[in-house]
Amino acid sequence: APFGLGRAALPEEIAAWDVDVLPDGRGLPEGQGNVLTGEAIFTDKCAACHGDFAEGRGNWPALAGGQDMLADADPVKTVGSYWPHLSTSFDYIRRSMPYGDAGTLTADEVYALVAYILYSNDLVAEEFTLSKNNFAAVQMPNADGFLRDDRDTMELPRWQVAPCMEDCKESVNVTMRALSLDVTPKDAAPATVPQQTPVANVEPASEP
Amino acid sequence: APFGLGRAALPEEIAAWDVDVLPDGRGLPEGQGNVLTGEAIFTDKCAACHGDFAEGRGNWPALAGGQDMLADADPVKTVGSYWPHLSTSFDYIRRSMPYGDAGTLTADEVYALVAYILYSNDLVAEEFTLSKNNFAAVQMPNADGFLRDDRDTMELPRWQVAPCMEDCKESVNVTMRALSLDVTPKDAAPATVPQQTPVANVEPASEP
Amino acid sequence: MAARSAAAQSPDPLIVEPQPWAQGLGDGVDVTPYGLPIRFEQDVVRRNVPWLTADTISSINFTPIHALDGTITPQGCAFERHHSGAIELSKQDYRLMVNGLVDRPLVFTYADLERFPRENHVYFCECAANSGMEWAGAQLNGAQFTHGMIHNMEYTGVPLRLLLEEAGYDPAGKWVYVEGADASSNGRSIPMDKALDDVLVAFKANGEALRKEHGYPVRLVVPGWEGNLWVKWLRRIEVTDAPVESREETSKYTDTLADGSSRKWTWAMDAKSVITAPSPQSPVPHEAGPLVITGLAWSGRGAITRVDVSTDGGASWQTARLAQKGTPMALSRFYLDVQWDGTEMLLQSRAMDDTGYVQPTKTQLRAVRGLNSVYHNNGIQTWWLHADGSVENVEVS
Amino acid sequence: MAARSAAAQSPDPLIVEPQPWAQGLGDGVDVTPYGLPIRFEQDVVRRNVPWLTADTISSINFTPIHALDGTITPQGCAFERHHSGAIELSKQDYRLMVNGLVDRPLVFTYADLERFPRENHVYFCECAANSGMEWAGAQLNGAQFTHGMIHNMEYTGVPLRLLLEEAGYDPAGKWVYVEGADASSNGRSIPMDKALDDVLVAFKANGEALRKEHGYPVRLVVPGWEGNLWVKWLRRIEVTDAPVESREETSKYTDTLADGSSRKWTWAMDAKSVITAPSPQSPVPHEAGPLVITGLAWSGRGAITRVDVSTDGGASWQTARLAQKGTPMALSRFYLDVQWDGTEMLLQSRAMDDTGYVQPTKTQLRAVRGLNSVYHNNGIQTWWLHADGSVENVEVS
Ligand code: HEC
Ligand code: HEC
Ligand SMILES: [Ca+2]
Ligand SMILES: [Ca+2]
Ligand SMILES: [Ca+2]
Ligand SMILES: [Ca+2]
Ligand SMILES: [Ca+2]
Ligand SMILES: [Ca+2]
Ligand SMILES: [Co+2]
Ligand SMILES: [Co+2]
Repeated sequence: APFGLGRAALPEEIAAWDVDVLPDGRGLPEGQGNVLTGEAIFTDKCAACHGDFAEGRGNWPALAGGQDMLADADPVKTVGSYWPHLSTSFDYIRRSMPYGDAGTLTADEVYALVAYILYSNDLVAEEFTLSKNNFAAVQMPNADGFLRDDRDTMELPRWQVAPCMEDCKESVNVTMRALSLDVTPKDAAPATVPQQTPVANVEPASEP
Repeated sequence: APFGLGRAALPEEIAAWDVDVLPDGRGLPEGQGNVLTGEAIFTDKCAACHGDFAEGRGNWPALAGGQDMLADADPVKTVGSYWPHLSTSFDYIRRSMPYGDAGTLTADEVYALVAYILYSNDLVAEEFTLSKNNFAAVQMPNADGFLRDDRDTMELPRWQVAPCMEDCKESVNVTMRALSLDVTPKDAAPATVPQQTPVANVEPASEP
Repeated sequence: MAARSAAAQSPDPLIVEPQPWAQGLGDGVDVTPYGLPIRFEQDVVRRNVPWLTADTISSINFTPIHALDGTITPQGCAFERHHSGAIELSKQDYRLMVNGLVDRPLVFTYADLERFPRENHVYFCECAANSGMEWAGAQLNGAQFTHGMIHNMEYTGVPLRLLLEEAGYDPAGKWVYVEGADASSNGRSIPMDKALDDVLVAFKANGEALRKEHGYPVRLVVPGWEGNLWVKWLRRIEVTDAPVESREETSKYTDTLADGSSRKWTWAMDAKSVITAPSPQSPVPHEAGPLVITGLAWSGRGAITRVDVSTDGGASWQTARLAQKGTPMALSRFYLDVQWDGTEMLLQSRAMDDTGYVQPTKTQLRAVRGLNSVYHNNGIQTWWLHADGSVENVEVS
Repeated sequence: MAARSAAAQSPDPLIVEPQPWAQGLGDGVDVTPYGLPIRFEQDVVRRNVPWLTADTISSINFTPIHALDGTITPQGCAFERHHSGAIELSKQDYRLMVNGLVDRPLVFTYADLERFPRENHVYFCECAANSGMEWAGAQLNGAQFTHGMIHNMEYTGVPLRLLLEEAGYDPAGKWVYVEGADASSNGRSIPMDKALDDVLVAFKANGEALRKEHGYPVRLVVPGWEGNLWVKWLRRIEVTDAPVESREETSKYTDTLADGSSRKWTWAMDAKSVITAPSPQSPVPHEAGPLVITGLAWSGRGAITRVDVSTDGGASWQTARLAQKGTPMALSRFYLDVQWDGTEMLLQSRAMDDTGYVQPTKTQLRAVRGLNSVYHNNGIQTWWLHADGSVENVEVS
């Protein structure tokens, strides 16, 4: 090693922090949990934000629903409808939830919660028990829904062209106006704005 | 004019702000004032900081004294000993003094104050009256003391040379240490400093 | 050209009357050991959009780009995005682990990091969701809100490559997984090529320590790539043979196309620009005559080479002046000095980078990506400047 | 090379124990609309030296350069120098007059200025008195105090040339007199050549409005020339046929030589450098092994081309690494990555600019200028690094 800086990481230290779970199941701890246990924990620790059936509440994320509508307008993206790998739920819930009290769930509790979220998404039966052993067997509906970034082939050839400078359009019409939507925080709105007629209906988009 | 921005400045506006006085006396207002009047005003409005005889008080600037010592160590630089042009005193006092109440002196008061400062510097007699008319006649001791920046000829040829990289010195000795002076603000001093013997005596230099 | 304003009828009291600031004394040099903007600039602050997220803790705010000029973003008003809030982590409590496919798993203290060779670079950091609300059409009336999820700072840090070499990374490790010390951990997988190329483990921004909200004491800087990868409060770097497919790179920061399939690993930020003034929060305060049109341009693939400006909604274009030659993955400031005739204009800007990429229109983007995108909206923005100087966010045909 | 620190005997609780920042939630995005440094950095602030001046109002403070890195100075900790305090002047109350030898004496409002074409440049601003206390020998124990009367920002402003052209300046006007709106007015005479060359009438620094203490809303930027010329709260520009010989250019900011004669019009700041770490306020916190030596270099005559570092008090030199290619009249950051053997060192740096100027030693400077100078001390600085990591300001033979 060129600099000789730092110190060797101890096995216990690596174990404490290296908790990521990969799509093939590497990183899963020993343990198991079933849907009904998961439901109880969920009701207790999760439902306040995510809804009793993981359907979401207000602006808090929905974890269930939305299946088979990814090609529709404004799809609902949830663990069931969108997430390609079950590993992601285990990894994320174990390290980051419940929000405000992260890292407090045991491995068995996380298995149970993931089982319950699968159940809420109609992906397993009420009797289902999730464990390290059967984790890989769970089929995620949108597992094949992702492709690698293809902007280089799909977009760059279109945009890497000489820009038009004159007579680029026949006519120009205003088709949409933010003012008609009126969702800009008021304290930041400009002092004077003209009174004009709304042009089109627009809607708030989803979170960043 | 290429942009057509701004508006014409009115004569009254120019008169209000264009108050600078040049070495040849351009910019001096009508007026006059004598040493004794100046002394009274000075005692009232200036002496608290600059001393009764303009000799300075504590760290506040001295306006008198120091003549014929510019080549000595630590010369005292005052209106009398250092300033090449009398115009500078009139200009500066009128616009900037008294400190905290600038711009309140009449032209006659400024003439009188400048007369008193000249008197404090033994440059005029007690009976002297300064006016726009005799302003140019006052001789400033250090009028010829300034030369135009000559670093280009005096210094650049010395420093624009190939730098030494090896064996540049026979020996290196520490000749002076800031720690022995101990004038660094305490709250900013490093946590631990070594205990060692002072090497040389040094002194605070003048203000920035 | 506009006629110069008429001379004042009577002398301006601000000139001919004595003013307190020209008579009295101002603040001494002990008044503000660390200063803040003057009170008159109190509107030049980060703002958030309450309806956007369930709470302010997993949320975003926006740089007041409509009121800034030049290219450097002061840390104090540079946008923030947290997934579980801005945490307080001292240098003493800071640890960085490098593990996985390495010869020597290591733990570094903050002081250790300061002993590695450092680099300095100015880079922009743009949230992939910048302009995301505008996918649905013109929504938010202000450049701060439509384009303010971006900042541009001079970073000082250690090349990630040096830390990977220090641990002895295995060439079989094709990925580097990075995560933060906060509850979200915000883990992301970065291909080894990028990790070895220009990624920095940074501890200073604009000369001083990172602010708490930007990851004090240590964050990752991933030049040109989406801000979510710039992990704050960086605590662990793992060399892996596969991406982790974490929540931040599957559930979020993926891009759903019209057919329902989604792009993943859309890391690079496409070339983009926006006119910052005039803009809805920066209306034109004067009549016809000289008007400075200015804005920002950037590209995650390289340096900005040119920016064009249209005043007629894209029918015709003029090439703007770049304040400085573009540098890779950093903001460029552009100016177009025009004589405004006092009638309405539809203002647009169009960035070009050194790969020859030309910023597309929103229509062009939607034609390729459909209407369900959240991220990577780099379409051309239109501002409608009215004769009274007010400006609104619109879309045009 | 130093051996890597031994593995911890027992697992570090900061790693194996749950930590509050990894469990709970941090600050939301509405907590600091305009942020300040985290409380752990409370020592990284401007400081003044009370004994230096009669009061803090006509005084100076110092940039904490010992704790900064990179080149940009945040406005919040950039040194201040006032002659009658930092005044509060709003944009509404701001007026700028151009008069004297011009066809059309004009008055501009702040809004008028924003209608002229703007430029952006990064420049250093150094007080002519920087390092002035060190003429008498090693005095102040810290780079902040010896070299901290400097800052480096990205300015946005209008070329002074455009305002002079707007008023129609008379070619017979060989000088431009500039003054501020504060009680000191701080008037200075600038030769017309410089005024037409690169001087800016600036309103932004590092992207945002100038701070109150740096001349809000408008200051002059005079690249490479002493800070006293960078008039704050700029209120008037007069074209004249002769210099005014104001108090600031006669009583002050002149340089008395050994024979009692004094140089005037010493505008350019000579090439200079200083090691910012290690330095007295930034001691070395570790044992022998890898050590980063870093500092700043600058020249008022052009760009920095090279910086050399000596560890033996100037007997031998190694060329340091510049973080970026030098640009004219802006700070350059240099690094020298060394293996420290744990014994004492006498650290020096030596700047070179693109005119071929090589920073002189203090001895060389004193040989030319004598001992009575106050300003323009650009001599090579020596730091004595002790085996225990502490550092002190010394002079060497
Ligand atoms: C106090 C509110 C709250 C509670 C309680 C809570 N969550 Fe969450 N949850 C959130 C928020 C907010 C997010 C989004 C965080 C972000 O933006 O990064 C989230 C995200 C998630 C996600 C990812 C959603 C997505 O679409 O990416 C999952 C899965 C999840 N929570 C599961 C749980 C489980 C299981 C529990 C209980 C053990 C729980 N949450 C308790 C607020 C909560
Ligand atoms: C409250 C203190 C105070 C009072 C009262 C005061 N001054 Fe001053 N004077 C100062 C300070 C402080 C300076 C230096 C200001 C600076 O640093 O720019 C100064 C500078 C000067 C100078 C320039 C000194 C030099 O060497 O450059 C002159 C001349 C002067 N004052 C004259 C006067 C006169 C005349 C009056 C009364 C009408 C007056 N002062 C009242 C504090 C004062
Ligand atoms: Ca792992
Ligand atoms: Ca939509
Ligand atoms: Ca004049
Ligand atoms: Ca002396
Ligand atoms: Ca108007
Ligand atoms: Ca030590
Ligand atoms: Co993306
Ligand atoms: Co000078």
